Amino acid sequence: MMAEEFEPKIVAFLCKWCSSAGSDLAGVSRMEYPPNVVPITVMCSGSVSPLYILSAFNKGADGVLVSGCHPGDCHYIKGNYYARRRIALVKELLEFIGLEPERFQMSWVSAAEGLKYTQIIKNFVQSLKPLGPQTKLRRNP
Amino acid sequence: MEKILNKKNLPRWIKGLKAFQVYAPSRDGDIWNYALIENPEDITLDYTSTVLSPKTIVFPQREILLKFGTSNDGELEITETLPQQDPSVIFGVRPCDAKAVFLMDKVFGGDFVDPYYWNRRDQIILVGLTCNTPPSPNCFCLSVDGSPHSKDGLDILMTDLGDRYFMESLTEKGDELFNLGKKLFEKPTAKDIKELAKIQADSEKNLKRQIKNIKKIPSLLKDMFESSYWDEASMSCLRCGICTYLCPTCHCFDMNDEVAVTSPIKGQRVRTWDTCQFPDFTMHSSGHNPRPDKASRLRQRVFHKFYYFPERYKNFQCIGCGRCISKCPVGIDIIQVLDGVSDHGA
Amino acid sequence: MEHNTYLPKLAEIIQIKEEVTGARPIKTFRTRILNSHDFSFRCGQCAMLSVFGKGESMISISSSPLVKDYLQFSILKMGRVTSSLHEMSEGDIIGIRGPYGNGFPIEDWKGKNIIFIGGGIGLAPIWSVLHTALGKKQEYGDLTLIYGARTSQDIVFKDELQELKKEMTVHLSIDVEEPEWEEFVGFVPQNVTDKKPSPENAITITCGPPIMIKFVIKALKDLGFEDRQIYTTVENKMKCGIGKCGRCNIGLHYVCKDGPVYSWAELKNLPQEY
Amino acid sequence: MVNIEDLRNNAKKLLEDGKVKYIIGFKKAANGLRPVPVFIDKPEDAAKLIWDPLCIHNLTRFLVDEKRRKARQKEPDLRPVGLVVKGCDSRAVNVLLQEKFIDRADIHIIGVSCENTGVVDEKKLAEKLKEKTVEKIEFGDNDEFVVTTDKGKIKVASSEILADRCLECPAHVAVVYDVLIGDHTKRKLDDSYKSLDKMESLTREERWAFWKEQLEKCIRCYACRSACPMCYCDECVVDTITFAVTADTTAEEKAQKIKWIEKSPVLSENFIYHFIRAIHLAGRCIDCGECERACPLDIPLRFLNKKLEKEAKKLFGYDAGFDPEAPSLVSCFKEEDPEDFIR
Repeated sequence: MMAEEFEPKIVAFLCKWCSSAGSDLAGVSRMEYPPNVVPITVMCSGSVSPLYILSAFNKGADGVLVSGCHPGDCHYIKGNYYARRRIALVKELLEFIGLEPERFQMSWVSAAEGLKYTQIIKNFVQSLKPLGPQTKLRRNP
Repeated sequence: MEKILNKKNLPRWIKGLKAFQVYAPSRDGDIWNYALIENPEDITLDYTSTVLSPKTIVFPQREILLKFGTSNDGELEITETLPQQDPSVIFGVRPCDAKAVFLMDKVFGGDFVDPYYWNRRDQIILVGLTCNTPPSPNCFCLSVDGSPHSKDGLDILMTDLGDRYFMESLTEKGDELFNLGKKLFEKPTAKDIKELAKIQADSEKNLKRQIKNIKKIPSLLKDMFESSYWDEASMSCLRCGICTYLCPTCHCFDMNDEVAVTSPIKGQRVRTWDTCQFPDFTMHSSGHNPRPDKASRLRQRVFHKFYYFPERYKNFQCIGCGRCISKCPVGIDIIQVLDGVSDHGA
Repeated sequence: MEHNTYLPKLAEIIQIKEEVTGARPIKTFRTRILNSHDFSFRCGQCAMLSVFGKGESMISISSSPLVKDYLQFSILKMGRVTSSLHEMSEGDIIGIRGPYGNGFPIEDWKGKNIIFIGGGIGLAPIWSVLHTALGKKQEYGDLTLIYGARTSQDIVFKDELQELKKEMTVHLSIDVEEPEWEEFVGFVPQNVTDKKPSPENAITITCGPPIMIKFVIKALKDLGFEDRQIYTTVENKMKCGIGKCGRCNIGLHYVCKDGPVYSWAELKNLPQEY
Repeated sequence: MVNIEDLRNNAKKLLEDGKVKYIIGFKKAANGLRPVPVFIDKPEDAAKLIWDPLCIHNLTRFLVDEKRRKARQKEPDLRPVGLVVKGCDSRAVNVLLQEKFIDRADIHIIGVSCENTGVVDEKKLAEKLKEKTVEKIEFGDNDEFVVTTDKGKIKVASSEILADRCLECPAHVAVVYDVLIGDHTKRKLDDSYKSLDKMESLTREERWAFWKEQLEKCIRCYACRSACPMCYCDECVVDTITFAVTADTTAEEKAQKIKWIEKSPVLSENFIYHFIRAIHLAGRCIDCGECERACPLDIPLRFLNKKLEKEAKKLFGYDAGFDPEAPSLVSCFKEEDPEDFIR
């Protein structure tokens, strides 16, 4: 019996105006992409607090993605710029304490980039599979 | 029963205690703490005082009281999770820390016996080591009815006579440990006994600190509840939990439900240490807090140990180990607070 | 093995009655402990209710010990546990452990008149001791209830109170004037002063918000009641219920074990830590 | 050299003129070597003030207590509070000003110069003078400390016993003050993140093993949070119940308060607490080292904040606590902020 292949669980914080719309476009256009993602729509990538990211890892997420509008497209003008700084700091500190950097990604996906969204998710799942389940930050019971 | 054990036979005696889990002070960087000893050779008994007392073994910071979930027929089901403590021996227990366990036995005994505590406590044997020299600059055990060679709570008291230990067994559990190493022990000679008495008497002389008039403290405290003294004494307090979490006699705890990640009705009820120094300790869900500020909380810490506990159990709930003094980040010193109470009352 | 007091007994909620709706909702729960564990208690004692996954909350038992087939709790929606209780429906399972606390020393009050004074949800602990006295009416003097709430909608046990009027004197009050309200209007302490209960061979029991208790005690003393005739209950945050977790103390006393019922003669010497 | 009489006279005058409510400074401890914080409101008590290389505490922390106390009083005394600050402490004051937590008029800052040394690390001192007992320690000249022990006076090169943070300190003299005691000097600073080198040289799994072992020791006494002047939130991520309960807080709000972490001191929960505290200090921590010194279990917490301080400088050219008018690190951005990590 083929060993059951590890399927990573990804929590994706998608900004409502762009990335979430992009993922809807991928769905409406019947594009194929792995079903590993648990999408959480947020009003803006700038509203994603490091606590949400940590809480996702604590609850057992194998990978976390934060996706927002391209710089300049933000519905709230500056939300994604704030997010860029904050996520960079979170990424550095996660790496500093020893979490595999592949587990935490950020991306710009506009409402028209349904294809790019599926690309990002495919690559993300591929890069997570060899790492196996995330056990470092996970709550044990 | 009194015996002599040559120091080089200590590891062999401990090897004979295969049926027990052996804990002893072990060094981690600059600090000592009790840890499980795999290899009896590693045991060392020349250490200063540990940051955390044997309380971490007798009354661990976290334990699961019960698990809840749905049984296979979908009904809510709870299972009691009493601790399964293997028989254990803790070596190198300072007499004051053993007195702390002796006091905690009173709290968790009494009319409501705490099965979680006693399931563990009944399996644990405490082997003490006399403090020939005070392990901390802030020791004051003599001020609170303790001493560097007190026996309360101990099963065996070891005293270092230089190349050998004078071993006094105080309970059947102590005798049982002796029998497990019969041939290693010798009978104490009159010289040994004289030397023991001298060392134990001398050990009381080099304590540097004491509380001025401890006997009057409970009655002085009784009338100082409303005093502004507590505001001045707690002015620099940072409201952290060091003094209570490190205190060997502090037994306050919290009980919370932890829910499994997979389902909200599966999880466990967990008991953890708690401290009267944090606001949520006494805050009502209406927001009213009977002890709203750090002054009332310092007062509670002092009242509980030096007025309420003695009134209820005839012992001070302080063993004079000095941990709260040594580790307070802003140097709040329980001895000075109490001396201040004496001066204030005078 | 000793009885593990931390382990709750499972109980089924057999009936939920909505007493008060609105911002400060109160519901009365009748529960039956599964597989017939015996849960004998004295009036005025409390029980720790468990909502598994949320936590526990200490609630006074509002049914009388004479009632054997259910345990009744009247619960004001206040925080995490009480809110989840309010979202429960009949047939749900909760945990009950206890009984805890000293309860009312009703045996010592034989032959005395008893005056029950309650405010808002304070009627819940009174309900238990009141019905115990009512059940053995011949052993006590006259029973009087003086009870008030903010508005007529906030009155607890509305229909039972009308029934009660047939068996004992009941004086109700609301804080603010309302159209069809004929009884007393004003705070409960004012109602006590107005009704002038006689301290002659009498015991008073007062439960309700601390501010109300304070003024009722004052009113009673003005009427000539002595401290040992005035009983009240005290609220503090509780977790273990057996005087070990260290948080509910007022001075030397652990409210959960040595209280919550105190006579004013005792309570006035205790520090203001509740 | 700092003349202690200047500090005392200045303090005495301030109190006599009634210009400040009270002064927060250091006084000799009745027991033990390390001085303790003191709150002086009577001019004659100004003589208690001392200044020596063991004045380690960051007294800015007590401005948080002062603000809370004032908020509770009906008619508070609105005069400023006198505050004795070192270079690092003054940067902490700047961050509190930057975040509008306090007004400049609330404080009267008495800067005391560390000249070109700083404060002593008690563990290094104990290590260096193993057999001797230290009775007194004073600033010496040409980069030395004068240590009086039971076996006589000895001079120790400052770099041997200085606290790590002082070896990497960019501000030996207060950067904001009303009066400065001592003179403007600067200690040669070649690499302000040297203490991170060892940690950053480890492989990722070695770093994880290190932090796993360290954070498993944490007993959640929150001394690191209590000692930190930047940790002034009324409600913290770790609090499981609502603290800021007012008359009109509804039962739903209290019931729906999210329990982000459990109260249990286990690795996964300890981890979120320390990680979130570090992230909340990004661009705000001024490396006063109090969190690490207060920790009863010697967990090297300073590294977490030092790493983010280094990244804030490297990625965004940001320094904490120098300009009270500048926006905070995470509430501003630049066009050219790096985004190579973004897909």
